This record gives sequence, structure tokens and C-alpha cells, in this order.
Amino acid sequence: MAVEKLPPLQDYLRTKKKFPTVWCPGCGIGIVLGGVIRGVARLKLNKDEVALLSGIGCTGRMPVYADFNTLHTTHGRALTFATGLKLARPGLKVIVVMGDGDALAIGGNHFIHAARRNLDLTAIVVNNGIYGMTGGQQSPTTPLSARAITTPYGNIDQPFDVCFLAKAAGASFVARTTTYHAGEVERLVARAINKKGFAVVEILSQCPVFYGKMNQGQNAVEMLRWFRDNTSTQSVAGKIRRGILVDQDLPEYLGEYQKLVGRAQEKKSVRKRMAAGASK
Amino acid sequence: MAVEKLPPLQDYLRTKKKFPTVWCPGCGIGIVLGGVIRGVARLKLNKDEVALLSGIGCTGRMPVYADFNTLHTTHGRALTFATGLKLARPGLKVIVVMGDGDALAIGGNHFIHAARRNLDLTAIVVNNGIYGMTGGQQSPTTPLSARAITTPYGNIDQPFDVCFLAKAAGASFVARTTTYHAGEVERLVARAINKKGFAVVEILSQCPVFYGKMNQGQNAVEMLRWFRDNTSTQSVAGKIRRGILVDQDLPEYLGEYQKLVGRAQEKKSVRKRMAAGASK
Amino acid sequence: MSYRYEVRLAGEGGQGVVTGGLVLAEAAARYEGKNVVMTQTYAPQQRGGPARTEVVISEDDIDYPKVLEADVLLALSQDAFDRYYRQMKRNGVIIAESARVGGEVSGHVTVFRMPLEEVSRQVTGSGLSANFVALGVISGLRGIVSPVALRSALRARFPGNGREANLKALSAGVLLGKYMKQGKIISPTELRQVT
Amino acid sequence: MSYRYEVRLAGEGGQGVVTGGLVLAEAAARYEGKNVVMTQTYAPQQRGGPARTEVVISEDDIDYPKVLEADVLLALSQDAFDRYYRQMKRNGVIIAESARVGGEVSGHVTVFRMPLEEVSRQVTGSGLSANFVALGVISGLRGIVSPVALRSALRARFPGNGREANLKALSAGVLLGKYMKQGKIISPTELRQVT
Amino acid sequence: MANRRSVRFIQGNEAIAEGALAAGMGFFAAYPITPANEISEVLARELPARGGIFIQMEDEIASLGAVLGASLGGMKAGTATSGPGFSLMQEHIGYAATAEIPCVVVDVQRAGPSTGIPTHPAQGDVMQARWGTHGDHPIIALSPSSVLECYALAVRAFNLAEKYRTPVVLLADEVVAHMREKVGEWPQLEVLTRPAAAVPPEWYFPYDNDLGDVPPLVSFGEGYRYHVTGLLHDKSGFPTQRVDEVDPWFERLFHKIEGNVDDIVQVEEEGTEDAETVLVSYGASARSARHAMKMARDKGRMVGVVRLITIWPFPEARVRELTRQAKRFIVVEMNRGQVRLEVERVVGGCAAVEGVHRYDGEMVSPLSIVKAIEEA
Amino acid sequence: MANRRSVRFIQGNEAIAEGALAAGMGFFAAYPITPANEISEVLARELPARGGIFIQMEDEIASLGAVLGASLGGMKAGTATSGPGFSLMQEHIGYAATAEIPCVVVDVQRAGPSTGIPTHPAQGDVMQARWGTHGDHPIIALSPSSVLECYALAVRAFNLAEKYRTPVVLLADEVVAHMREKVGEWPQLEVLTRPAAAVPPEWYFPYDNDLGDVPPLVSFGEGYRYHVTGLLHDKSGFPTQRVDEVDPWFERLFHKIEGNVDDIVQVEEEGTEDAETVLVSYGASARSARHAMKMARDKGRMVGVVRLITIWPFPEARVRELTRQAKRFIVVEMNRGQVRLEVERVVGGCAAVEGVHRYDGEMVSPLSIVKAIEEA
Amino acid sequence: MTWMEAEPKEKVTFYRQWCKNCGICAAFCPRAALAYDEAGCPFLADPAACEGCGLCELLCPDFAITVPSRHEG
Amino acid sequence: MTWMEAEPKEKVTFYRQWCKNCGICAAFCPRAALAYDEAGCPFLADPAACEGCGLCELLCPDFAITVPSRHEG
Ligand SMILES: Cc1ncc(C[n+]2csc(CCOP(=O)(O)OP(=O)(O)O)c2C)c(N)n1
Ligand SMILES: Cc1ncc(C[n+]2csc(CCOP(=O)(O)OP(=O)(O)O)c2C)c(N)n1
Ligand code: SF4
Ligand code: SF4
Ligand code: SF4
Ligand code: SF4
Ligand code: SF4
Ligand code: SF4
Ligand SMILES: [Mg+2]
Ligand SMILES: [Mg+2]
Repeated sequence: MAVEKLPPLQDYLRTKKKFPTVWCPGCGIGIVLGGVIRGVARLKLNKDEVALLSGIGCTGRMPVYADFNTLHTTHGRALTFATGLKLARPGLKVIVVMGDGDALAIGGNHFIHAARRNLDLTAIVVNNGIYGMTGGQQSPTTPLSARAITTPYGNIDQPFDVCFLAKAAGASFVARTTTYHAGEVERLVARAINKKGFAVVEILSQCPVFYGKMNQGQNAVEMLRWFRDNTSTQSVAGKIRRGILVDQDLPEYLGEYQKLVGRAQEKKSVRKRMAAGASK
Repeated sequence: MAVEKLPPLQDYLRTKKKFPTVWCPGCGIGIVLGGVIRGVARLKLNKDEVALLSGIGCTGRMPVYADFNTLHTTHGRALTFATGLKLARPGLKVIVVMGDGDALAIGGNHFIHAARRNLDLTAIVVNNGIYGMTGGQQSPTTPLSARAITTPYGNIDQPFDVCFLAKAAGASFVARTTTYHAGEVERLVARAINKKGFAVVEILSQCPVFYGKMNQGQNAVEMLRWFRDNTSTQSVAGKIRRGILVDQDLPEYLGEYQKLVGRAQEKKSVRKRMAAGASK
Repeated sequence: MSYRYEVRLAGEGGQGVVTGGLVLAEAAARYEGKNVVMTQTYAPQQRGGPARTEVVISEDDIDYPKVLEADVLLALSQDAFDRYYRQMKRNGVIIAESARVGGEVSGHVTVFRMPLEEVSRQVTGSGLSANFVALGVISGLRGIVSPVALRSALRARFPGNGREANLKALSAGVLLGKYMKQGKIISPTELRQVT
Repeated sequence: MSYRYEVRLAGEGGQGVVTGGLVLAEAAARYEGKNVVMTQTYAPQQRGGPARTEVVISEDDIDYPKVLEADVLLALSQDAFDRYYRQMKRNGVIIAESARVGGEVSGHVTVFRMPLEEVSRQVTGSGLSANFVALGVISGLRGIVSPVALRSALRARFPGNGREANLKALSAGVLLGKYMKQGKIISPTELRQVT
Repeated sequence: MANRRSVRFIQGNEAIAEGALAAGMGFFAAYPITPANEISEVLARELPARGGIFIQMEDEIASLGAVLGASLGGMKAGTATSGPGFSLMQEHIGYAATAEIPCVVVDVQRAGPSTGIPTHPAQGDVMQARWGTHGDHPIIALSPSSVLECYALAVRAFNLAEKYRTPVVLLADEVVAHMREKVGEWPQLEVLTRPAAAVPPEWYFPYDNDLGDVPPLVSFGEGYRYHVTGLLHDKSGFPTQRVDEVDPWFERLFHKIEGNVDDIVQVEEEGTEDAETVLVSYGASARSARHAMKMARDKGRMVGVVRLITIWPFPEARVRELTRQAKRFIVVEMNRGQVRLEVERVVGGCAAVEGVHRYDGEMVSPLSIVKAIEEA
Repeated sequence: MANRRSVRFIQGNEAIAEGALAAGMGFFAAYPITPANEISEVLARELPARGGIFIQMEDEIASLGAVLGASLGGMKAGTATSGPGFSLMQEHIGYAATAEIPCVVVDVQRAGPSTGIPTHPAQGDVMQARWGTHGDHPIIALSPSSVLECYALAVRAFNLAEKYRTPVVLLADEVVAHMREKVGEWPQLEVLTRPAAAVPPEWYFPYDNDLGDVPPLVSFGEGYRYHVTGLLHDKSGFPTQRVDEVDPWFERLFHKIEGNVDDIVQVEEEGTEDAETVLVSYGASARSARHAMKMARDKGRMVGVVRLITIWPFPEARVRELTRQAKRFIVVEMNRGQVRLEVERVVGGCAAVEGVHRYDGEMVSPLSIVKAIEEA
Repeated sequence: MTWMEAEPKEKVTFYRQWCKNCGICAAFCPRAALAYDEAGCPFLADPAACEGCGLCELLCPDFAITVPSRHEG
Repeated sequence: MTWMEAEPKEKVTFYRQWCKNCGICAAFCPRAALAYDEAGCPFLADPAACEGCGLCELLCPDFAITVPSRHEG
């Protein structure tokens, strides 16, 4: 890739108000925020035409820092707000950032339905395998036998494969990367924003303070190394696949809705014409 | 298959109280009820060790008629009650019947999480592609461009593939059949009950009164013919696959929980012994 | 307060008590300028459970929208009859489908047991228009709403199929009602002639 | 009502004000048989936001569990100092980390600005035990809780690593507090000797 | 003939849908439930034909979520449900109140508790409309009594929602929703629209507490780029825990409703001028009450009716005023005594407070009210 | 030394968890939320070690659903949450009340509305605990004021849930939940267990209205094979719309709570014997009130405190009784006046009712109460 | 006559009270052995043709048909 | 000094106020060009080694590092 110059990042941040961030030292969410902002910058989008939504969680605190139209919704429901917003304002690029618990525990239903409906939204799942905000409970992506505050004897719940689930639910675009691959984050987010239809980017991220500490006491650097060494853009046994996993062209909801409006209005005018004819 | 004799069906029905059923003439739900009961009968289960749960909907009315431990829960949440019941009473065979809206619209999250958790439950989705109970609105399985009360211009939402979704979410056993294939219903339900782990049987069913009427005015017989002619146990282009689609051995939740209890108790006794040692 | 006319149509799902009520109510409201309130009670059953429609007609404002004591009860099922035959005005009239309703009522209520479905079958070839036969009877017998208004309302409700059959059933009912008003008892053969 | 001793420990997440409060409270509760209530206030920040712990100690029942007017304020950050320096009892004492807290206070409150982290670093090699240095100072200076009780409580809280360092920091603090009580001002070099 | 053609005989639910359209609602998201379905049925047909958005969501939580998103996007937005769905919407109702996002929630009340009797009426959600979500928050709730009023209050609900940047609950009941009455051309009603911001983006604060009761809400995407959250927030919308920022916000939040009760509260009275006994009622039950009043007056009893059109904020002042003259209040409602609690509180011992309550899925009969009146 | 070892310095949340264990809770399902998390933390560790079940569910709706399933399976079962989750649980609370399934819901109240300030205290869910779900239903709610009482009321909550086959809400607040106090060995408290059916399956009716207030609940799987639903039901549990079946059920449902207020309602009083001013309070705020009372008494004011241990059903009789002697009631609570509404209603003009309220995430200070007392 | 006691010796028995006249049974009988009476209820019009396959029982949504040979006792 | 104005002519610029000393930047610099000062903040210890790859900027969770050559203006 040719090195392309990006606008200065501070243009996209609410630098005067809300920094430094609330996140713990070494937390991956800040890297994701950087990636999202670079993705937007790379596309040269006007800040006014971008909306950044989130649910509740450490990840949910992201919108505060970004100088877009920002909406911090309720836990798990960001995609429902996004659906209404996008339908009401088709011109907005609507990006939704969610934690793994937010997107897949309490918000799992909205996630699969948004994928099914295939409205043109960009969903970013910051998957740190844990509930950061509430202090380190298991999430639906916590690996088997990992420790969390609520799995002191090791986790026995099978984790979701977020990307496979998104695919099965009908998403148009599904990709995975990690915070170590920050450049990929930027590129995939840009691709996802440009994709017409529901696009999911899962980003494996580090929560050194809870997940790392409770699991072999890993710090941020060690966790990033793990991402580096245990993922691959190829299908390699024992490694987690990164990259674009689904990219298909399916009827996008807004487009379909526009057609439906056309049908409805035609029907109505036919009805009117018939009524007019009848009253002659 | 050798023809095996079943006990008289009335043994399993609350014949004295609640018949005839509330369902419309020709509705497929009664066929499914028959299949479920024959499945149980085929396994010679004691009625006391069977619990039949449902959510809300026409399908949700099924438990009233069956002489088991029966529980008509809230809309979409039957699997959550089932989870508690099964964990509290591992000896019960817990069967959960749900409509397509019940299981996959409002209940979609519980559905994927139950699959992920892989607790030993039998989930039966009566998929008639419509909300029967509330008068014919679209459901998450209504086919594209089909009519429903809330899709007067044709449905534009992609439908879920229930079985694929169940698979992606982690179910141990996934099968599909139709009300026309009533014998299959019986056999698949029996297989699902016997499967250790979360087992899903999707049964395509007819709602002649709403779905049929609004879509080419099909009656029950025509809809059953459609099931006969448009499904196959083989992968055939243009036909819906029937039969067992997933049958895999994954760690079952109750078994894993028992092991966890073992670990916890061991840890506790170690802690006690250490404490005892320390106080010497 | 001017007179408050209360009609209750009761039967089972599929017998058309709601459509019947609707036509009666629209006739009074749209074609005779009366105040009308119509309510209906649903059963959990999708089809075949008890169904009930109530129509209150008055020149004045209508407050309470339900029937207190019916002037007319149409009972298309035994269950409907048993439930409601007591809640009648003095000199109220019960019209019951003779093929389905039995039992005796004493007191100040007149009960007409009539083969409404049979009449419908005879005039239209199907029993499905029994509800409109009954509406006709009510109109002919009690004159709450004129046959003309009923016909207009029916036409407006059924732009396409069903219109002619239902109109026939309605007319048959009107005639029947008028006969009955004159105290005549109608034999099946007469019935055939009437219609 | 017997005397109600109110201590407020304030700083930022990660500075150990909660652990400090816990050891102080447990020392009083478990090792000196006092009534103690401890509360803490959380910030939204996962780490690094304002953190506050309040410990109320009394021989009597404690009703209101929070500090009304502190006898002692430990301020480990400027923000903590600015927020709370007004809410002090007459003759209250503020112990402030001199590396982080500036500003003047007039009135009946004594402010000790002390290099708690520096002391911690000197005795333990790391600044992380500044909270226990402060506890020691509080004990030495005001005698609310005895050093013995503090030590026992600290031992109970830290079965494994960290115990020794924290104990050292505590002792250093106690000594410091006693000196200060005698009105001595301690120079950096003296500090080093003390510890 | 033209007149006859414009006369229709329609259900309350249809009137609500038409009222919402007349109010300029451009977005409706809902999840099916008896007895609210006809609202969706009409809107699924009519909204697309007008270029508006109808969407059936995966559940009630999602429905209200989508409504709030659309409202922030600048559309007037609403949803409709019944008890079980209303329970599920509670979290988002609190969010709407906190983030001050206009929206209308129609709750067609059915017999409860729980699944209850889905096809039978009740007025059991009155207190829930006030208190269903966690934490203190203001709310507006209106209750229609006729088909015409279903239309008019739907319009009013949207007007109040926009005017006060607040969720408004249209508390209908199964009787009114399914009842058919004759309606002619709809009356021409005033329709309020969201005011534009008077200031450029740099000066705009979505929660400015110094700008009067209701700072204007600018839609997302119009160049103002602010933040919205359900956390307690400062005037910019950013989270805060500072008491000096939270307190003024709370004060304005409640004041915008409580300080405008004269604008928001509506009651209708009949016979209260000289009434010794005042029947307090609303929705379908008010029809029973009025019927009973007429019967009782025929018998020479001095009875009046106060019909609450606005239920929340409670028409406290007017009820209190009536205690000067009335000796008895009888609250008539299809529940076990919910508004009655408010009447008891407000009357404060100055008059007897009784109730005629029914909550088994049937309407209160005028006869039982007359009986209560006569029992004194 | 042995004594010292048995003395612990623990949080209210930990005490709640230990109380639940002592009460015999075998099943706990929850979804994480601040400030209730420590309850799960303790139970995730302790329940498996005792062979019980701890499960983290996908959300709060699922948590209470699982609790109800487990309860029908014969286990004492509970969950814990805070405002946002409590809002989501409302549908299932109504289901539990209707199907009469024992369960305990701990709501550790935090500053609202909406997401509010998650780490700060409030008592803003008091009315929600009573009215949060749709339709009329009875409920029990208890409010602890100390760490010891967290334990004791957790035990009592399970006892009442089982005894009355009802959901019980343990309404804690962030102060009490996170506050640490010294506790010794826990007191030995009576633990009630579910009575067995006295009759064979053929004679068993899970909702028998003629068997006294509370027909016994037999667990699923014990050979009784009955039906449970959230629809209104007959004595067998089958759905019904018949008024003659629904009415007796409603009567029993409410009577089992209202007819047993003597057993259910608990208040604690101090200084009320001679009080002219009575402070009414509960939970953490009651500590402020008691502190203020002592201060005011020191100044010679005749002040007493009624602390509501049971909030719902409201201790109506006792408050009314106190109006004989007290001239003023001051309700002290961390909300905008919720219990105060009840006090106003019950006092009915017989005394002045005022309030000291705070709802910005901070406790009510004793000083502001003293000020209110002195302002008279 | 209670359920399932009807016509015990027939190849196929019908419980008319529960039949809703949906038309399924006869439509799918592989031997065309069933027909409907005036009331819309099925009867075994051609007993000889019936092979006792049980499909009519399985497909009846209303438990109104039993093929006794397929059941115990 | 406001954000991003710091040391404009350097290959890599640091905004110390936002740095949380997490240790990521130096750990992953491919040329080992970074080191930490006493306070735990990074500095360009070996300016010659730095190839301006921008990884440190991308990986810093706290926007405390900028590699100016990668940005416009
Ligand atoms: C309805 C509701 N339930 C629970 C919570 C508490 N809560 C806040 S964030 C969170 C989960 C955070 O985990 P995740 O979504 O993975 O985000 P992270 O903090 O890890 O970025 C929970 C359970 C809430 N705010 N609302
Ligand atoms: C919380 C809640 N929302 C909505 C409803 C209304 N409702 C009852 S059944 C149903 C859907 C029925 O469709 P499905 O699950 O497909 O079952 P079917 O009737 O088709 O068998 C709905 C929306 C409800 N009872 N509760
Ligand atoms: S708790 Fe974990 S996820 Fe949350 S900010 Fe800290 S490191 Fe990041
Ligand atoms: S409405 Fe449809 S699904 Fe429901 S009973 Fe009738 S046919 Fe069956
Ligand atoms: S058993 Fe088979 S062959 Fe005989 S009638 Fe039934 S379907 Fe026909
Ligand atoms: S299938 Fe059953 S219900 Fe249908 S016609 Fe045949 S016997 Fe009757
Ligand atoms: S730009 Fe690259 S080489 Fe230079 S310091 Fe940063 S990571 Fe190292
Ligand atoms: S990565 Fe950023 S926050 Fe971490 S040490 Fe380097 S500059 Fe500081
Ligand atoms: Mg997470
Ligand atoms: Mg369905």
C-alpha cells in the first residue's frame, strides 16, 4: 500500500474537552478509537456526516472523544438507535461501536437482526473477552476455561464466533482484526463504512486490567504480542483468522425501502385514480 | 423403519379438559403437537419426567393440551425459564416449543445463547413464517416479498435461516422438517430429546388463515403440498433441505457444571485444610 | 335522553357477527345519521371461539358503549344464548338460530327461533349469510334501521364478491321480519316462497 | 454521643486510598473493637479518576456513614485537596502529598505537606506504598488507631507479596508522625535517617 | 352525499394512526401486540405511501430504540404497544426522559397483570406510565375517551413531545382502541414542529439550562455535532458527576413539566358546578361515569364528572379546588385503584374518597357506579 | 483471638450474598451491573462450592426467567441488579406475581434516571418496585439500612417469597451495598421452606382459592403435572376469561399480602413515643435521619424516626397511628419524593408532610435534615 | 362415547367432535380411502383400499383420527 | 503548548500529558528507537534508527504519539 497522508487526527477529536481518556493504561479501546478515526479520515468524510453510536461499557465511552454526531445509548441497544437514525437520515454514515458484552450478550438479538435486515450500518465489536466496565465478568466471547470474576473456576460457556454468527445472520460484510494490527483496523473500518449494507468488524482487543490480570497476569504488551503471534490472514491451524471473511452483495435495506415507497405511492395513486374515476 | 407400536395418544393429552384446540382448522401446530407427543411416546418417557414449555403465540398454546409438567411463559423467553428449570431439575426432559416470532424475533437472543451454552434442552421452532396469534404480521422468517399485515407492499427483510443460525450459535443438534412430514417430526423430536446438548428442530408449518390467505390464498392442503414438493432430504437446488443438519458432540453444560462443582469443592476443602493447618 | 337502542350479536368466530354488526352500525351511522357505537369482544381462539358484537344506537350522545340490556339479541350459538338471554330489556327480542339453539325462556322476552342458516342456504346456496338474514329480520321486525340503509351499508362494505349473496340474504330477512311482525308463523315451504 | 472520628482519604485511582482506608478501618474495627463504617466513592474512570474513601470511627453506633467534617484528610492529589480542604473539623489535620499538592489554606486547619511517595520510595524502593506511609503518619500524629492494630490489619490484608514493603512504609510513617507531633520539621536528610 | 362519504365508522386505533400522521409523524417502529395491532396495520399501509418510515422491529425495546434514533435524526417518531411491551420499553422511556428526546408511546391497555387477558380491556398501567422506569423523571400521559379523541390526543401527544422534548404516553385502553364511532372530516388541529437552533454550532448547548425550560433540539447531521447520553450530563451533553452541573439540569427537567401544567393539563367536566359527589374518571371508564352521572341526576342526585384527559402530570390543582364544594369523590377506573391513590393524596382528608374499580377484563358498569353513589 | 477472627469488615453486597446462602438459595442467575456486582462475585465462588447453581445469563430478562424456571423446579432462587436491569425485569416480575412463583430480586439502587451515575447512590426505584410492571399486582419490598440488615433481610426476603409465593424485592442502595461494617457471627435466623402438597396429584390445584391465602406450590417433576401461565387462570392453572374464576383469584392474590400485613410489615422506631416531628426514612437515608434526630434532640427538639424496613406493602397503619401525636412528618429519601407521596396520602391532612430529598447521587446530609426540622 | 372409544374395531376411527373439517386427511390419503360426509367430517369410504399407513392420523391437526393398528392395547 | 504542537520538527512527537505509560510504543517499535524517561513517558532515544513507520502512533492507545510525516499540513 502506498503511504497515504492522513489529515491531522486532532481535527477528529474533542481534544479540548475530554482527554486524557477514561481508559486504563494500555487498554486496546484507545487503539480502536484511533483506527476508527483514521478510517474516517482516510475516506475524507465530513465530520457532520458521521454519527458514532455506542452502547454501555468501556467501549461505550468512545463517542465522547470523537468530534462527530455522537450518541451513547443504553446497554446492548445501540444498533436499534442506529437503525432509526439511519432510516431518518440516510445521508449520515452511521458507525456503531460496541463491546463484546454489549453487542453479543444483552445486545445479541439486535446484532443478528441488524445483520438480517442489512441496513447500511457499520458495526464495530471491540472484543476483549470480558466485561471491562463492570469489573471483569465473563462475556459471551470469554474463552473456555478462562478466569473472570464470575468464572473463578474457569469458564464453561462456549464462546461465540462473532464473525460466523454475523455471517449466519446475514451480514453483507464481516471482517476480523486485532488491536495489534492497528493499520488493519483503519483499513477494514474504511472498507466497512464504504460497504452498502450491514458491515461488521470484530476487533480483538486487550483489557489488561481485568482479562490480562486474571489470565496469566498478562500486561498490555504481552496481550498485543499474543494477538500478533496467534492470528493470521491465512487459514492456519491453531490461529485465529484475520481479514475480510464475508463480502457479499445483498439487497440493502434503505434501497429496498425506497423501492417499497415507490410501490406504495403507485398503489395509492392508482387507488386515487380509481376513486376519481368512480366518482365521475 | 419397522413399524413400532405407540401407546395410545390420549394418555398424553389433557383430553378431558381442553379439547378441541384453539387452533384454526388446518393449522399445522396441531400436527406438531401430535409429533411431539409421539416422539415422547416413542421414547417411552414417563410423563412426570417431561416438561413442555412455550412462549406466547398460537404455538405457545401447545402446552395446555399435553399432560406433562407444562409452562406457558412470556413472549420470547421460554428458553430462559427452561435453562433455570433444567439446571434445577436435571432429571427432567425439558422440551421448549416456540413460534418463529417467539424464538427468533423477541426471543432471538435467548435462542443463540441457549445454543452457545449447550445445555441439554430440546427446542422446537414451529416456523409458519408469520405471527399467527396477533393476526398475521411479518416474522423474521417471512420470505422476501411475501405479504403480511405489516408488509402490505411485500416483505423486504431478509429471512433468517433458522438452522444455520442455530449452527453458528453453537447448537449440538439441528434438524429441519415440515408438518407434511409428520413422521419425521416424531422421529426428529425423539432424536433431539435424546441428544445430550442443545438440540433444535425447525418445523415448517402452515398458518392457512393468515399466511396462506394473504399469499396466493393457499389453504392448508395446498400449503402441505407445497412443503411436500419444495423440500428434500437431499441438497437439491431450489428445494429446502430437510433432515439432520448438525449432529456434533460438544461439552454439555450440565456435565461441565458438575465438573465445575467438583473443582469448586476441591478448592474449598483445600482452603479449609490450609486454614486448619494454619491455625495449628 | 332519547331512546338508546341496544343490539347484541353473539355467536362463534366465523359466523360473521362482527361483519353483521358493522353493517348494522354503519347503516345507522352513515345512512341514517344516528349516533352509533360498536364494540366487540374477542376470544383467545383464532377461529371458532365465542364472538360478540354490540351496537348501541341513539339520537343522543352515547356514553357507556356496551349493551346494558339488549333490545335485540341475535344468538347464533347455544353458548351465546345461554350467556346473554337474561340481559334483555322488557319486551326485548331474541332471534336465535333454530339449528343451534334450544332451551326455554320465561318472562317478558320474545324468542324467535329461526332457521337463519337454512334460509341463507336457500337464497344464496350457502349458510354463510345467516348473519345478514338476521340483520334483515331485525330491520323488518323492529325497524331500528331501515332496509335501505342496511343495503347501502352492505354495498359499501362488499365492493366485490359476496355482495349479491349477502344482499339477497338481507332482503329475505327483511321480508321474514315483516311477516313475523304481523304475527305470522312461517313454514319452511312459505319460507321458500318468501325468498 | 462519644467522639466520632472522621477520616477522609482522597486521591486518584491506583494510589491505594481504598486499600489504605480498608486497613485503617479494619485496624479500628477488628483490632481495637471500635465501631467503624467505611464508604467509598467510585469514579467512572477505570483507573486514574478521582477516588475517595471515608472511614468513620466511634465507640458508639454510627448512623450517618460519611464524613461530615473530617478530623483528618489525606490528600494525594491536587484535585482531592481542592475538593475537600474546606470540609474539616476545627483543628483538623490535612496530610498532603507535597509532590502533587500546592495551594494555601488559612484558618484553623493544619496542613502537613509531606513527600509521602518519596518516603515510600526511600524505604521500599517504590512510591506505591505512599498510602501506608500516610496511615502511619495519621497514627503517629493523631493516635486514632494504634500502630500495632494497623500492622495487624495490614498483615491480614496482605498475606503474600507487598506485605513487607507496606509494613516498612507504615513504620516510617508512624515515626514521621511522632516527630511531627513533637513539632519537628523534617528535612530530607533526616527523613532518610528516620527510615 | 359528499357528507356521507366523509363520514366513516372507524376504530380508536385507526384514529390514533391517522392522528399520528396528521401530527407529522414520519417514523413509526413497533412490535405486534394485541390490542394495539390496528395502529401498525394502518401505518404499514399509509406511511410508505407518504414517504415515511414504517418498520417492524425485533421487539419492543428495539422499537423504542429505533424511535429515539429517528427522533434524533429529526423525524417525529412514535411506537405503539400494550402492557407486556410497555414493561419492556421502560428502560428506553427513562432514556428518552433523560436525554430529552421527543417521542410518543401509545399503550393500549389490556387486562393484566402479566399476559392477563390480551383481548380484554383494563386501565392497569396508569401508575406504570408514571413510575415504570427507574429513577426520578417527569412524564406526560394522556387518555382518550372516544374515537375522535384518539385522533385529537394523538396529535396533541406529538405536539407536547416536541414542545417539551419529552416522551409522551398515550394511554388508551382496549375499549376505546377497538370501539367504532362515527367520525366526519377530522378537525384542523394545530401541529407544532421542532424549533430550529437560534445559534450557530459553536454556541449551541443541547442541554442549556439557562435558555428557559426547553432548549431546542437540533437534529443529528445538521452540523452541530454534540453528544447525547443517558448518563447525567452537563449542558453540552457530556457525562458529569458534578453536583453543580447535575442539580440545575434536574431542576429544569422537572420544571419544564411542572412549571407548565397549565399548558399540559386538561380535564373535562360535566355537572361539577353543583356536584356534591364528583366522579373522577378517564378513558373508557369515563363513559361509564358519565352514563352513571346522567342516571343519578335523573334520580335527583347532585353528581358531576371530572374526566382526566391528562393523567400525568396529575390534575392536582383542579381536584384540590373541587374539594371546596364536593363532599365525595368516587374514582371510576378499570384497575384496583391507581388514580384513586392520587385523588386520596390530593384531597388530603378534605372529602371522602371512594372508588368503583374493576380489573377482571370487563368495563365498569354504570349501574355499579349508581349503586355506589346511592350507598352513601 | 477466636472472636477477632470471626469479626469481619464486609460490604453490604457481601452480606446480601451470605444471607441468600443462609436462606437456602440454591440458584442464582444474574447479569453484571454496578453497584450490584459483588453479590455475583461472592455467589460465583460460593454457590458451586455448595453444589448450588450460579449462572451468568445473557441479560436481566433472561436472568429472572431462569430464576423463575429454577423456582418452579423447586429451588429457592434469586437475582440481583440495579435500575437499568430492574427496568428490564419488570415483565417477569409481573409474571412471577401472576403465576405466584417465589423469587427474590435484589435491586441495588443507583443514581438515575436512565444510566444516571452508575457508581453513586439513590433510592429512586421505590415506586418502580411497586408499579414497574403493567397491571395490578401485589408486591413485597424490603429495605436494609446496615450491613447486618443486608444479611437479615436477604434471609427474610426468601422467607417471605416462599411463604407468600410471591416475588420479593430487596431494595438496597449503593451506600448500604458498598458500605463496610463490622460483623461477627451471623445471627441464627429462621429459614422457611416450601410446604409440600398435602394432597395427591388428582386433588392438587396449584391455584386453589379455597385453601387459604397461599396454596402450596409443588415443584415440577414431582408427579403433579399441572399448568402454569401468565394468562389469567383458573384454579388448575389453565387460562380462563371467566369472571367467576378470575375474580376469586384476584381476591386471594391481593389478600395474601394485604391480609398479612402484620406479618409482612416491619418498621423500626426511635424517639417516636414523644415526637412532635417524625422523620420517615429507610435504607441509607434512615442513617442520615437518625443522625439528624440525635442532633435535633440534643438541641431540645422532640424528634423521632420511623424507619421503614418493609416499604411495600406500605406501613400504612403505623404511619396513620402516628398522626395522633405527631404534628409533622418529614420524609427523608434519596429521590424526589416517592415514599413522601404515600405518607401524604396516608396522613390525609392530619399533619404536615414535608420532605428532605436529594437525587443527584449524594446522600442526604443530617445537617440539611436538622435545618428542615428547625425551619418549622 | 369418549375419545378413542369410537368404533374400536374399524381400521381407522374418527372422533367427530374434534374434527374441524380442514380437509387434510382425505387430501393426502395415499389410497384415496377417505371421503367427507355432509358435515365435512371424514369417513372411511373405501375400507378395503386403506392400507393402515397411519398418514391420516399423523396429519390430522386435531387428534380426530386414530389408526388403531398402530397403537398398543 | 497544545496537543500536536509539541516539537513539530521531530520525526516523532510525544504529548506527555496524555501518555499513561503503558509501555506499548517502545515494546513494538521495529527499530527499537524509543525508550522511556523516568516518568515512564517515551522519547526518541535513537532518532537515526527511526524509519517513520508510524507504528508507535497507531499503537498508542492514548493519542500521545504523532509521526508528523504521515499527516497532512
Ligand atoms: C441494562 C443494563 N444492564 C447492565 C448494565 C451494566 N453494564 C455496563 S457495561 C456492561 C458490560 C461491559 O462489557 P462489554 O460490553 O464487553 O464492554 P467493555 O467494558 O468490555 O468494553 C454491563 C453489564 C447496564 N449498564 N445496563
Ligand atoms: C412482550 C410481548 N410482546 C408482544 C406480544 C404479542 N404477541 C403475542 S404472540 C406474538 C407473536 C406470535 O408469532 P409466533 O411466535 O410466530 O407464533 P405463532 O402465533 O405464529 O405460532 C406476539 C407478537 C406479547 N405477548 N408480549
Ligand atoms: S477495564 Fe479493561 S476494557 Fe475497561 S478501560 Fe480498563 S483495560 Fe480497558
Ligand atoms: S392463526 Fe394461523 S398459526 Fe394461529 S391457529 Fe390459526 S392457522 Fe394456526
Ligand atoms: S391409514 Fe393411510 S390408507 Fe388408511 S385411510 Fe389413513 S391415510 Fe388412508
Ligand atoms: S384432518 Fe382431522 S380435522 Fe381435518 S378434516 Fe380430517 S379429521 Fe377433520
Ligand atoms: S515511527 Fe516507527 S520506527 Fe519510528 S519510533 Fe515510531 S515505531 Fe519506531
Ligand atoms: S503507547 Fe502511548 S500511552 Fe503508552 S507509553 Fe507510549 S506514549 Fe505512553
Ligand atoms: Mg468487553
Ligand atoms: Mg409464527
